[in-house]
Amino acid sequence: MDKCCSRCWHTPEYPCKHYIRCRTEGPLCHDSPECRAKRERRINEIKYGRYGLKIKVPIASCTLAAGAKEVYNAVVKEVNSSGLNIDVGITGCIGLCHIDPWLEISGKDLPSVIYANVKPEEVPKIIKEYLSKDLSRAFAIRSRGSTPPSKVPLLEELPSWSNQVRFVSRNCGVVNPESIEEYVAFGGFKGLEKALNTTPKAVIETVKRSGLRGRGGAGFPTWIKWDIAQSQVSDVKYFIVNADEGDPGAFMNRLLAEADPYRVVEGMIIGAYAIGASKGYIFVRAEKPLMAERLSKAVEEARKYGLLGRNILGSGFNFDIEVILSAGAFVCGEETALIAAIEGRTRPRQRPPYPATKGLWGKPTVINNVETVAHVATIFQVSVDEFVRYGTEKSKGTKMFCVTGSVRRTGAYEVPIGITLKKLVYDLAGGPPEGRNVKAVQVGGPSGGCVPSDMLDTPVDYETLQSAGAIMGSGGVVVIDDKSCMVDVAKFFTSFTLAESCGKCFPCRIGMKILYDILNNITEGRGSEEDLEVLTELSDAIVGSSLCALGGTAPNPVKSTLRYFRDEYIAHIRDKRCPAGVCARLVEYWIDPTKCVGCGLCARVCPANAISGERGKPYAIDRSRCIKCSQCFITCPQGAVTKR
Amino acid sequence: MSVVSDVDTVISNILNRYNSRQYLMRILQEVQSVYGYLPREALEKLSSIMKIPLSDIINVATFYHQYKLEPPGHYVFLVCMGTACHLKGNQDNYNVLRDALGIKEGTTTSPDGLVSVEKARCFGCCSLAPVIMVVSRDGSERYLHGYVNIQEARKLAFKYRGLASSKKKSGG
Amino acid sequence: MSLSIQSKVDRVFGHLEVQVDLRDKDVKTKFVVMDDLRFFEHVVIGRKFTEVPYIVSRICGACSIAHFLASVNAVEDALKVEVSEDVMMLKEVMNKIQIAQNTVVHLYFLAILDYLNSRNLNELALSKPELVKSAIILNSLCLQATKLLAGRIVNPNTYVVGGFTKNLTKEVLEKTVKTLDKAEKVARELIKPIIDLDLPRLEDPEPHYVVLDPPTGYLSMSDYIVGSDGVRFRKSEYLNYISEGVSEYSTSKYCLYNGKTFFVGPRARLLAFSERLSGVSDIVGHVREELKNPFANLKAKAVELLYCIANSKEVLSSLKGRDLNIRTDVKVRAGEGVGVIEAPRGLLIHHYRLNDQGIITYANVITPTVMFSKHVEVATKSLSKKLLEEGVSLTEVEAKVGALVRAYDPCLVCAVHLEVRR
Amino acid sequence: MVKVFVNGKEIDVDVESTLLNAIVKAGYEVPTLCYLKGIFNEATCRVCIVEISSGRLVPACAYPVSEGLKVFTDSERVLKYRRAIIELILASHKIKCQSCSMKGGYCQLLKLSKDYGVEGIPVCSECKLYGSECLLARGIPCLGPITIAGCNAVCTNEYSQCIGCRGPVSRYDVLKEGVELYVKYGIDVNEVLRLAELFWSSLPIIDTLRGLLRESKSGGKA
Repeated sequence: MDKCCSRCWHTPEYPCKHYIRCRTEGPLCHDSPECRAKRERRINEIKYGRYGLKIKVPIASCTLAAGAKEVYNAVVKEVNSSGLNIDVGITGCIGLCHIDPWLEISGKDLPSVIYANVKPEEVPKIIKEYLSKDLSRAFAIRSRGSTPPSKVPLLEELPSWSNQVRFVSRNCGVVNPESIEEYVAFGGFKGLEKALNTTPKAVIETVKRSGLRGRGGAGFPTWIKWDIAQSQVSDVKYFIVNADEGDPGAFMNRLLAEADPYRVVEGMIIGAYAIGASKGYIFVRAEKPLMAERLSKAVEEARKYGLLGRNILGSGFNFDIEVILSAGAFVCGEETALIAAIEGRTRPRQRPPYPATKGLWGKPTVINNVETVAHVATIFQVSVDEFVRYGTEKSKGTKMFCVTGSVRRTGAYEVPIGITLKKLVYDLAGGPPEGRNVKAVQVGGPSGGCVPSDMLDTPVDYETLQSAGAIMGSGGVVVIDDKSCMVDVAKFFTSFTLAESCGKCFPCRIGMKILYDILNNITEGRGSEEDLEVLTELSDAIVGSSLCALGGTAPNPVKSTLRYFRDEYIAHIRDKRCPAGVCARLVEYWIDPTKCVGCGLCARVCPANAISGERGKPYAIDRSRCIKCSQCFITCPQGAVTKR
Repeated sequence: MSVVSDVDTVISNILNRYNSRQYLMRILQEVQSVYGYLPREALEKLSSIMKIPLSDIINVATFYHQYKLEPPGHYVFLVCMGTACHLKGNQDNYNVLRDALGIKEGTTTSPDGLVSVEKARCFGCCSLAPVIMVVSRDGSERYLHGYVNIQEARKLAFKYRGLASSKKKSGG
Repeated sequence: MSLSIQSKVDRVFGHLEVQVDLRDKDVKTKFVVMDDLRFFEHVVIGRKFTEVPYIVSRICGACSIAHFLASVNAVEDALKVEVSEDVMMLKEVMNKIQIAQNTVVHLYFLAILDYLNSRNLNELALSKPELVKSAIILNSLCLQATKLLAGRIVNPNTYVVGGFTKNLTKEVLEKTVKTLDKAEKVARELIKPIIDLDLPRLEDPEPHYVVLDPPTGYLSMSDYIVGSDGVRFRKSEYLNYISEGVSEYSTSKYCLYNGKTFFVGPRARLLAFSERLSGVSDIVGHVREELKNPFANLKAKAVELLYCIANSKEVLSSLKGRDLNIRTDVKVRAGEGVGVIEAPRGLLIHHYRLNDQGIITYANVITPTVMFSKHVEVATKSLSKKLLEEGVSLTEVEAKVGALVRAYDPCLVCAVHLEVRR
Repeated sequence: MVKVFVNGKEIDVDVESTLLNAIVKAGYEVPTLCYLKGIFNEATCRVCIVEISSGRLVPACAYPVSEGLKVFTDSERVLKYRRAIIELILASHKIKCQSCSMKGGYCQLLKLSKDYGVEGIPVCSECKLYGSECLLARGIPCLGPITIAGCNAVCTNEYSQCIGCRGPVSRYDVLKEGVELYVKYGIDVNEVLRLAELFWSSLPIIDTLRGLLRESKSGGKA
């Protein structure tokens, strides 16, 4: 973000109050057309590239896994070789994971077009065709004011997009996550400037008006946390952002932090200003290197431009951020455990005292999750009214949901709170694949619950989900189809929390183990009707008496499945049968003669000599002798052994 | 390389950068990035220098999933055990990998010490479920494989074992 | 000078006071048991025959096996159960091992202190550590052997009416033999100090005794009882010869054999069958002439200690070769039965009557201590007389009297459980 | 000073103090295991949970008092969950624990387990540990199913019936199961009762057992 001319006197040491606005709305301290022109040119360059042509390839964990790196290299190679005047930039994940890897070509006077599932080899063709205005391969066009009508659908008209409200994720897949300049060009840090020009109280007041609730899970009103922390008298306070996303099936925080890290930083600074914190920590999984990398880079950049450090933007407010690599433990989602981790210890502690009064090193501490602070930043950038337009009476605004599992269009979608699950699963995510039916929707990860398919009309907000036996959690929505066994699902989640239980308090440590053992027995056909009663009672006991939120919510999957899918449990127990054919001990294995090549591996590994046949001809399993160890299933190189 | 010989230098290098209880997690991460795991000697060294009881260090080292106390293989399969991956059958993949690499019950590394297979937490790539990530011991290489089925899992197992053995020959 | 001794005798099983009254010329002595009554004979009435052994074995922690076996014998007698030869032998072995263990406790932890002038075991342990140590070792070895055969060191649980429940395999027996082998080595050394003891001289005023009379062997089971006067009678007739009485000053009863006071126990057994003691005859030679002396009970015990261990070792080694027939099935029927056994302290009699459901309707138990209680009085009397004539101090007399009583090794808790029938 | 209500009893306590202090001051009792005054109040054992106004269950040893807080030390929920917790803690112990004589037999946990009637591990479980065959199957009346474990099944391992010398289990459901077992194996319940009276005739629980056995008898007939 270079200076327009020598008259710009901003330095991190002596910052200019209007530094940010100055970048977008031309120089403010002095009036000079050439400076203004210079600024506008720069912004246009950022938006449409230096030559009015720009190709953006998303670089994020998910797209990389889908091969975006190769695509990127291919694009660069093509541009260099063909000597075309095109800017090649990177961007973040747009949230439509089913089109990964994608790329977007946009021009000042050409439509900006998205190509889906791009293979490196077809990159040259794509570029050629685009330049020759042939959009046959295109996936969608971003409408920009007046777009010439064509048979390629508008992105905004796709069901997976039209039902979204891109509020906090507005920049995802748009800006270059590594350049602070682009972020500013797209309206970044405006919110910070606004906030710094008011009092902390006013900031909290604004957040209160927005009615923003924690997006981390419990949905605790953010402003209350801030208010308590703000009212504490202490020499030093801390502001922590929890980017340690351990919740299986939810990745919106990773997505946000990778695609728009500066928004997180901005939100943090605002929050810190509100509570008067002088030090901030971003706690991010070491297992998610890219996320950590982007966040650290964002912090460095911000520091370089005086947005972090002493006397930020001349407001006299000092704040700095440190990125901490978490070694990974699900329990760190629990505030006190996270604090313990930062202090280099382990395990949560009893609350109260709450972190807002006695947190990191006994000082007042606010812990928010990535999406929450991003929301804060956006609220201040745009406006409270825009935010409160969406959502329900109790919970305002939008929320990102990661819809995964058995759906056509997995992805992270930002929708207004209060939208029904049906809309989320069918309209946005496109429902289950051909021939499958939704059996249940698991909301809220390991501490959430399963909502049966006939209750998909429940609106997604904190209260109703709770009454339905699930929780919003961080917003992971896993669609379970009829090919999955609910008992197995419950067992899976129990095993997860069992493994993640910190082992500090008895109910969680031993209770979960016993829960798991019982479930395991049931899935192996050794269950009894009484077990169901034990499950219920034990779950209640664990919920009622555990030390931290992990134990307090861990039995939810069991409880909800018991509540809605008791019949499946009964099937496992009474007639020793797994309706979905998942539980290894309760299914029948058989060899598909069409697939079997008669290699005889299965017969060799079978410990019960239940498999017979002669080389070259299809083998067969003798049911009476099969002990269901699933060895053959694992061994068969052809996948001819199938469960039934 | 012999662990004991240069453990002092390694530790002192790390401690020059951060030397306080609050950075214990980071310090351990650094140690692990050097050795690929946390050698006992290193931990003892740490505790004596930083004046932290060894038990505390072990506590942290065993509490968080990232830390390993045994040397892993040259390549480590991280089999995602997230919900989506589980539902799409990563458990089977996990079994296949172990089976193909002949990993014994209760251990995570193949007998030849080339490759290890571990369950991992969600990578946040649920869209590609089931996902298997492969990282080299020093963490320099990371490969992410999506939409894995048991046949592919088998192939992957052999592929990376081959790579690992070639690495080993070249004294990696 | 004070004219009476009221000596609380310590180092015995229970609470005993011996009163020696010297007011007029002839000395009166009283054997006063002060434990409370324990109506065991009432407790068992109405119980099933299978449970009686469990109950009565809890009469005494020291000799529970003796009581157990006696009652088992009684019940088997009542039900006309013919247990096999093996079982008989194993029972005898159990009994012998228990006698050995009791003897160790009595000799080395209680009685011997009187002669090595130490007031309690700690002092002895300081003066003669190796003695105490090996005594403890021997004790524990015997207990191990007991545990192997009887299942527990007290209140055996491997035997029910009709035979053993535990499958006494070759391994078990071999183990036991090994243990006993160790024990024998220790015992041989250990009994020397007892044998060489220089006991106070005392002529037994009433040298009558009653012992079990096995056709062969020593300490074996038998249906016949014999007295020192040569009268031999079936156990079932014991009431015709042995009469029970109650003294107003004591909570225990006393017994008379044909109206004479008598004694039972090791000394009696040795007097009767010393020639049957195979293997230890050399030692017997030492003690035989002394046996007239009530104090010599100690030496008799010492002899038995060694014999029991050695003998049971032999028996077991002879048994361990073949496969044992250890169960006889039991048919419930009405009947009456008497079980007699040579317990550590002497003759022990259990007597039950069963109805056709196998419920106990009558029970009578006579323990050794009861039998020799009068004899203790007589002996102490003559002892104190003798001592007074020699003109020793009262404290001395008291000490000697105590030693004498201890030589009998009375078990008062056994003695008082008896219900008083007038 | 703040005002708190312990089971409705009003009491003033220091601001810094915990619920436990308040409860003790009010003259009530709450069992504690892991709490060690001034040294350890991490609230890990959860035995000291009490119910507060909001209906939440909180550990008394670590929860700070606040003005007007209402505490219930033995509401139905509290007792139920406390019992469950004690069961859980015992579940993680060896069966031996039931006969443990550490701390001179003054084991807080065992005392609690007695008070809250969770002494539920019968000798049977030990038989299973030793893999000795079940005497009931032989038709021998054995008190194993309803006798407290901890004796290493010394009798049953020698194939002689358990005569319950360690006393009966205090848990109703376990007793019930035991009786069902007898019925299943066709053991004469009179025999069992007779055997039980051998050692337990003075214990109140014998009446419960009598009732159960009588039921089973009538049920057996029907």
